[in-house]
Amino acid sequence: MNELLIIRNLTVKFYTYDGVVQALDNLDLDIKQEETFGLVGETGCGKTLTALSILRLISPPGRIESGSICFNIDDGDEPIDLLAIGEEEIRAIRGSKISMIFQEPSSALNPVYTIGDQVSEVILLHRRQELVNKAIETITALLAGRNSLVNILANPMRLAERSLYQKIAQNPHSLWPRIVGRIPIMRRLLQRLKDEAKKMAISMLKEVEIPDSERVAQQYPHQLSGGMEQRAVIAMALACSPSFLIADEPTTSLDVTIQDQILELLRRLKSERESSVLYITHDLGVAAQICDRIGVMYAGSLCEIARVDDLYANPLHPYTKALLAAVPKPGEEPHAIGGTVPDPLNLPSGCRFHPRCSRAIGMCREHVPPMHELASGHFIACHNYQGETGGSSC
Amino acid sequence: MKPKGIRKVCWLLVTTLIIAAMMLPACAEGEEVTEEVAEPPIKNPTIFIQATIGDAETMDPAYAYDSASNEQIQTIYDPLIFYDGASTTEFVPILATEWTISEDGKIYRFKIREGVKFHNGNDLTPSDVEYSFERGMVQDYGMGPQWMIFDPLLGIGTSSRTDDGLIPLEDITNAVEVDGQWVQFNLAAPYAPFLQILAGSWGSIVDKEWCIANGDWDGTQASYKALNDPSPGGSPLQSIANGTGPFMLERWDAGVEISLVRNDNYWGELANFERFITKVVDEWTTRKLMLEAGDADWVYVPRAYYGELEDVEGLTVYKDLPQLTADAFFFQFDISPESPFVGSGQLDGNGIPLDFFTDIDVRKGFAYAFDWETFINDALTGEGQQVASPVIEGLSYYNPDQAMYYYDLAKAEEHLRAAWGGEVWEKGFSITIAYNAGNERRKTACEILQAGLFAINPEFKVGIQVQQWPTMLRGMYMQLLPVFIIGWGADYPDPHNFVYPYMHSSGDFSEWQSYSNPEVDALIEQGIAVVDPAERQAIYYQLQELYIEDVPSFIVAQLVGRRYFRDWVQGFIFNSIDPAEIGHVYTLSKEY
Amino acid sequence: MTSLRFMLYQLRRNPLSIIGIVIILTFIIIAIFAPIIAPPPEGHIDPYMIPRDGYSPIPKPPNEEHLFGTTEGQYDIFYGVIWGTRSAFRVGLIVIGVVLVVGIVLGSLAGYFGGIIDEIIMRITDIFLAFPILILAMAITVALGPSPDNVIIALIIASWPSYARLIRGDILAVREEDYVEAARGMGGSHLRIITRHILPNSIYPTLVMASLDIGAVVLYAAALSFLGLGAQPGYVDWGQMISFSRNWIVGPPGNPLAYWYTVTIPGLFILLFVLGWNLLGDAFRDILDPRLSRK
Amino acid sequence: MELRAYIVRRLLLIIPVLFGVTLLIFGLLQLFSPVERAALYVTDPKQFANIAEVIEKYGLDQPVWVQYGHWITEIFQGNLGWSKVVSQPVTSAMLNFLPATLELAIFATPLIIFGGIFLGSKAAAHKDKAIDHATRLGAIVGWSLPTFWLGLMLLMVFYGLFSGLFPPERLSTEMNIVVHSEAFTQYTKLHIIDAILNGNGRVLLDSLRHLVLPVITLTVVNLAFIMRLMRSSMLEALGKGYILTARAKGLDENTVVSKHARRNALIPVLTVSGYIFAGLVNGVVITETIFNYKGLGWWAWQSAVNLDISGVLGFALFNGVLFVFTNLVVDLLYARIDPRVRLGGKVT
Repeated sequence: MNELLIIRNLTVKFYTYDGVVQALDNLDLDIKQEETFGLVGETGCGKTLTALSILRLISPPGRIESGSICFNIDDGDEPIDLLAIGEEEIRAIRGSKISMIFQEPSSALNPVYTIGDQVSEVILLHRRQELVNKAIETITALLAGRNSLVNILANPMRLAERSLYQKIAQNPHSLWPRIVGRIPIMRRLLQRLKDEAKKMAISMLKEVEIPDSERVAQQYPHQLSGGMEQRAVIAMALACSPSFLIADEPTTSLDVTIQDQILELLRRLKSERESSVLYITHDLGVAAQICDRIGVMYAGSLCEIARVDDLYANPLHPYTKALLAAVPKPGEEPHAIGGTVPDPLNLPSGCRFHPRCSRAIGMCREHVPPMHELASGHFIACHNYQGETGGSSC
Repeated sequence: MKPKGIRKVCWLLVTTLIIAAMMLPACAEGEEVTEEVAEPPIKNPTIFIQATIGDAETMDPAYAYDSASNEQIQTIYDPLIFYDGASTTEFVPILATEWTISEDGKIYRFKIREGVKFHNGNDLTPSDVEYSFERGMVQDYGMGPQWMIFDPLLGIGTSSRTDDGLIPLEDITNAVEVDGQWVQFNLAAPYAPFLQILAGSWGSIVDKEWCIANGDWDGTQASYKALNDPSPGGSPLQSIANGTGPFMLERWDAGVEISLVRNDNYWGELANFERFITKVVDEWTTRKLMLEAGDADWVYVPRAYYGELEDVEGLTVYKDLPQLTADAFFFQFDISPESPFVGSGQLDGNGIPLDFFTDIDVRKGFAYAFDWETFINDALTGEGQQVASPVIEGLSYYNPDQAMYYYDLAKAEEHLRAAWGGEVWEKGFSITIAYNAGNERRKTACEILQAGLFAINPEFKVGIQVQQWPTMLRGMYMQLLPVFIIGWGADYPDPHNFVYPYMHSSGDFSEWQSYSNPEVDALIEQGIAVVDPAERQAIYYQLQELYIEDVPSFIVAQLVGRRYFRDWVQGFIFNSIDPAEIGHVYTLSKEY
Repeated sequence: MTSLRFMLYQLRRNPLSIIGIVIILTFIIIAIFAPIIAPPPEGHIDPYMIPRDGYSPIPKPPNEEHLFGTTEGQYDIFYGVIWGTRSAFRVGLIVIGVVLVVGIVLGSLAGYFGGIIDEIIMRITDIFLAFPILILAMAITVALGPSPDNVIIALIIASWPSYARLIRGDILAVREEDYVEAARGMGGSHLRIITRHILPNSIYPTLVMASLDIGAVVLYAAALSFLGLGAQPGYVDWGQMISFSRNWIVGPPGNPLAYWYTVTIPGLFILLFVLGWNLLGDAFRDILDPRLSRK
Repeated sequence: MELRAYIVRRLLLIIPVLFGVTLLIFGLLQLFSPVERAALYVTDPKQFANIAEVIEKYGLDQPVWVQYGHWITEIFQGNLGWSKVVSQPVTSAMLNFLPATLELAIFATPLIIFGGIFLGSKAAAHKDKAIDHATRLGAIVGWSLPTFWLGLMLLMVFYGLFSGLFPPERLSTEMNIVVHSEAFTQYTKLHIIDAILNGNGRVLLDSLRHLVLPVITLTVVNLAFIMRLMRSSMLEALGKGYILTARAKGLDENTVVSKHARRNALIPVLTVSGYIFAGLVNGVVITETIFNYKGLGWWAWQSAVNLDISGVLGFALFNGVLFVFTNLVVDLLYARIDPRVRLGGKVT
C-alpha cells in the first residue's frame, strides 16, 4: 500500500497575548491509500489543527512553523508538498482533491444560501470543464431540435452561448466567463452552467441519501434537521470526488441513531470512491467502528499509532490505556484520567504526559520520547518501551 | 486582476471629468475678473438682489405688520402719498395728485391720479381707494396694524371687536367717502400724524374688483363678519398681489426668496431693474460671502460685523443712520406677588419688596449706575448714541439739548442711600432682570447695569436671566419681571408713536409697568390733538423733561446703523421710517 | 488577573486606544484642575460663566492676557474651553448615567417579563424613536426653555428609548438560556434572576454603546447650543462657543483665516473629547467583545 | 401570503405610534402657559395689546383635551395648521421643501450605504493592516466631527478661500431664474432630474456644484457610522464556521468575503438602519441650516427656533410616518437577505 499523505515534522505555533503556544510539535503522520485513519485524543490536543494544517487553513494568530505535508495527487505523479505550493494551487486542491467535513453542520452551512447553491458552488468551482462539456452537449442537442418557432427564435442566442462555452473549453483560464459574469444582461449566458451544476448537486444530494433532494436543494439550512444538514455537508465535501477526505468529528453533535446512519454513509461512500479518510474523533467507540488505523494524540504530538484491533486489544502507551479505561462499559466503573490537561502555554518538559502518567520514570521528565515501531505497524512514543525494538521508521 | 485595473482607470477618468466640469464655471468667472482690472463687471446688471433674514409674512397690505412684508408691499403697491426723499414730514404725491386738510384738522381730501392701471390691467378709481381703507378696517385682527387707521378715523385705539360685538359697519364705511375724483377721510378728532400713517404700507391701494373676485370683502355685513379677525394666512390676499406699484409679484417661494418683476406699464418712470429678488439667508457668513462675491447687491449686516466689512473692496457704505428704535430698561411699579424674581419679596438684602420701584430714588440710582459710554463704545462699537427720552433723534420735536442721566456712581450712591429711608443702602437687595434669548446686545446692557450696581455696593445683587420670547412677554404682561429690557420700533415717524407706549398710563409698556402720571397722560392726549407745530413742540419738550424727572424707564441707546451696498449700486436714499433697509428699490440703480 | 493582563495586552496591541485613554485622562485632569489652570478673575460671581474683557463684538487674537484670544463679546476662549471640559463631562456623564439606569430598568422589565409590559414599553419607545434624537431634543429644549440643565433633560428624554431597546434585545437573547432556566427552576426571585443572571450576561453591548455615546451626547449638546437652543451665551460650553464663532468663520477678503482661533479652538476641543471617548469605546469593544477575545 | 399580512400589520402599527407622537408633542406644548402660547403669535411687543383676545380666539385657556380634540379634528380634515416661519399651510410647506431634501438624500444615501459597506468590509478583510487602521481612524475621526463644524470649515475653504467654487444654497441666482422661467418645466422640482428632462446642462452643472458640500457634510458622519458597524459585523461573520467551509471548498478570498461573509454581515447593519435614517434627518437639519439649503431640515430648525408649534408638529408627524415606512422597507429587505426571517424559523 502506498502512502497518500506523509506529514513530517509539522510544527504549528499560536502567537497569543500571553505567550507562544506550541500547538503541534514535530508531528509525523502517514496516511495510506484507501485507508481510514482515526485521530483520537482529548479536546484541544491538536486533532483539528492537524486537519486544518493539511488544507493550510490555519489563520492568525496561528502559523505553520515548519514541516512538510506531502500529498500524492495522482498515482505515479511526484507527490507535492502542500506547504510549499502557492495559494492558487492549494485552492485548486481544497474541495477537489482534499475536502473536509466539519463538526457542527449548522455553522458549517451559510444560513443565507440554499443547500443547492452551496453544493453546486463547489462543483462550479472545480468541475467547470465537465460542466462546460455537458453544457455544449445540451446546446448542441437543442440546436439539432425540431424547427419550431421557439427554436428559431432561441437558436441565435444558443449559438452565442455555445461559442462562449467552446472558448472556455479550449482555454480553461479564459477571461471570458469573468467578463460576462460582470455584465448584468450577459450574465444569463452562464446560467446554463449553473443549471448543470445544480443538477449535479441534486444527484449528489441523492447519493448522500437525502430524500426529496430536489426540494431540499431549494431549502435553507435552518429548514433542515441536524442529520440532514450533515448529509448536505458530506455531499458538498464529496461533490468533486476527493481522494482524501477529512472528517472532523462529523457525528459529535448528532443524535446517536443519526450518528450511526452518518457513519454508515461515510463508510459506504468511502469504499465506493476508493478515497482515504482522516477521521477525527474523541470517541474511541466510533473510531473503532470506522477506522483501519488509529493514532492517539496528546498535547500536540502523537503517542501511539496502531491498527485498530491491535490498539484495542493491546494498548501500550499509558495514555492510550487511560483513555480506553475511561470509556464507560456496561457493568464497569469508568476510570477518569488523573490530573488535568496541561496548560498549552506551559507544556511539561520531556514527555508531555509524564505529570499524569502512573508509569513515569526519570527520563520522562527530561527527554521527549521518540516514536518507534514496537511491533509491525504498532508505533509508540514512550520511554517505558524504549529499546524493546529498534528505532522508529519515520 | 486586469478588469480591476481598467475599472480603476475608468473611475479616475469619470471623477476627473466631473470635477473639471464643476470647476469650469468657477474658472471662467475668475478669468473675466483678471481681464478688467479696474472695475469688476457688474454682476446681474438687470437684477437687484438682496439677502436678508426673515421672510415676509403676507402680501396683504391690511394684514402686514412686519417690515419684511411692508417692504415687499410698498414695492408692489402704491400709497396715496409718500415721504419726500429723506424727510419724515414732507410728502410727494403718488396716487393722490393733491390733497387738502380742513382747518379743524378733521377732514382730509385727496385727488386721485388718473390713468393709473393695476398690474392686471384694471383702472384705478377713487372707489378703489375708499375700498382699500374700508377693507383694511373690516379685516382688522388682534395683532395687526389697523389700529393706526381706527385711531384717527374712529377714535378707537385697539380693536374692531368690542364687548358688544363688532363695531357697526356704517362707522367704517362712513369714515371714507368718494367725491368725484376725490376721496375724503372723516377723522374723529384732529390727528397730527395722519399723513405719516397714510404713507405706510397699510395705506396701499388695492383693486376693488380684483379683491372681490378673489373672495375678499364685498361690502356686506355677512362678509364683514366672515372676514373680520382672520387667522394667520386667513386673508384672501395672503399670497397674491395686484397693485399699481413699480414691481409685480412674480413668485414667492416662502422661506427662500421673493421675486418681483418690473411693471412695464407703470404710470411713472419705469424702475431700473427688471427684477427685484429678496433672498432669505439666515447665515451671516453666507450673506457676507454673497456680498463679497457680488452675488448680492445688498445684504443685511448685523451691527456686530460692521468692522469686518471695513476694509472690503468694492463696497459702498452709508454710516451714522439713526434708527427709529430704542431699547430701554423698564421698572415694574407693581410687581406681581407671584414673581419668582424678587427673592424674599422683602427689603432684607435677599430680595426686594413688590413696590420697590415706586421710590424715585431707586429708579434714579439705577439710571446713574448704567455706563452708557462703555455700552455704546464697546457693545455697540460706537454705532449708537445716548438719547434722553423716547422722543429720539429723527422724530419731530426731538430736543437735542434735553438733560439726561449719565454714568456717575457717586450720584447713584447718593440716590440709593436716600431710597427707602436708607434701608436699601443698609441691607442691600437682590433681584433678577431678564432679557430675551438671542439678543446679545440686551444681555450686555444687563451685565453693565449689574456691574455698575455691584460697584456701588456689593450688597446690590443683580441676577440676569435669559428668557425665551414668549416667556419674557408673559413675564412683562403678568408683571412678574421687576426690571426688563425691551425696545420699540416706529410705526410712523411721529413722537406720539413713542411717548404713548413709553409713558401713557394705557400705553403698551407703561401699562404693563403700572406707571401712571395724570399730567403726562393729559399732555400726550393734547399732543396728538393739536396740529400747530409750535404748540406740539412745547408739549413734547415738556414730556421729554417729565420723562427724565420721573424715570419710569431709561433709554439704553438709540441705534445708529450702516448700509453696505456693492459699489455699483447707486441712488440710495435713507429715510429712517422706511421698512426696507435698502430704502425704496425704485430709486436704486446699478452702474458705476 | 488574566483579564487585566488581557486588557493591557489588547490596549498595547492597539495604539489608538492608548491615545484615547491619554486624551480622556488629560480632559479629566483639565476638568479637575480648571480653577487652577484658568482661575476666575477677582469678583467673578459664577465660575461657569466665562469672564468678559469688555463688550466689543469683534474677536481678538491670542495675546498674553488671553492665551487663546477672545470671541465676539470678549469672552475669554481659554477660560471657556478649560471650564467647558467640566460641562462636557457633566452633560456626557449625567445623560449617559441616567439613560443607562432608565434603559436598564425599562429594558429589563420589557425583556424579562414580555407580554403586555413588553408591548407597552416597546410601543412607547416606538413613539420616541420616531424622532431622531436631535429633533426631539430640539423640541424639548424649545418647550423647556434653553438652559444647560434643560439640554441634559432633553437629551435624556430623547435617548433613553434606544437603550431600553438594546437591553431588551440582549435580554431576550439570554432569557431562554439554560442557566437562567436553572436559576428560575431553583426559585430565584425575578429581581435576583435579572440582576445576577441576566444582566451580567447581556449588558456588555450596552456598556460599549454607552462609552461611545458619551461623545455623541456631547456632540448633540454642542449642536443644540450651536442651533441656539442650548446654553445661554457666555456659559462655559464648547458648542455655545462655536456658535459665537459661527459668524467669524471667514475673515475679511485677503485674510480669510483672520479669526481662525474662534472656530478652531473650541472645535478642536469638541473633536478631541469625542474622539477620546470613541477611541476608548472602540478599545472597550475589543476588550469586552467575547467573540473577538481569545478562543 | 404571509408577507402581505405582515405589511398590513406594520401599517396598522403606524396608527398608535402616530397617536403617541401627537400626544408627546401636545404634552410638550402644555409646558407653555396660555399667555406664552398666545405670545407665540406675536413678533413685536406692540402686537401684545390684544393678547387676551388672542387667547380666547385660539381657545388657549381651554382644557388640554379640548385643545387636543380641536387639533386632531383639524388633522383629520387634512389641516396641519399654519407654518408661521414660511407663512403658508404646513402641508404645502412640507411639499415645497421636500424636493430639496430629497435631492440631498438621493445623493447622500447611496454614498453613505454603499461607501460604508464597501469600506467596512475592506477594513475587516484586512484586519490590522494599513488599510484597516486608515479606515478605522478615518471613521472614528469622522464620527467625532461635529457636523456643524465640518460644514462651516468646508464652507470656509470651498466658498471663501477658493472664491465660490462650491457655493451654498440650491442654485445660483441666474440659474434660479432659468429654472423658474417658462422655458423650463419643473416636472419634479428636483433640479437635477428637471435639468436632465429639460436637457439643460447649465442648470444640471449648477445644481451639482451646489450639492457637493452639503452631500459631503451629510455623508461623512453617517458613512463613518456604517463603516464601523460593517467592520465589526464583518469580523464576526468572518469568524463563523461557514467561512471555514467556504475556504475549504477552495474559494478565493475575494469570493469568501464578498459572497459568504458580506451578506451575513449585512444583517446586523440592516437592523440599525433606523439609526441611519435618524442620522440622516439629524444631519439634514444641520447641513441645510449651514448651507442655507432650503429643505425640510432648514424648515424644521426655523420652526423650532421660532417656536412655531404647528411647524414642529407637522415635521414630527411627517418624520414619524417616514420613520415607520422606512422601517417597513428595512424589514422587507431584511426578509430578503435573511431567509430565516423570510421563511420563519430559528433566528439566532
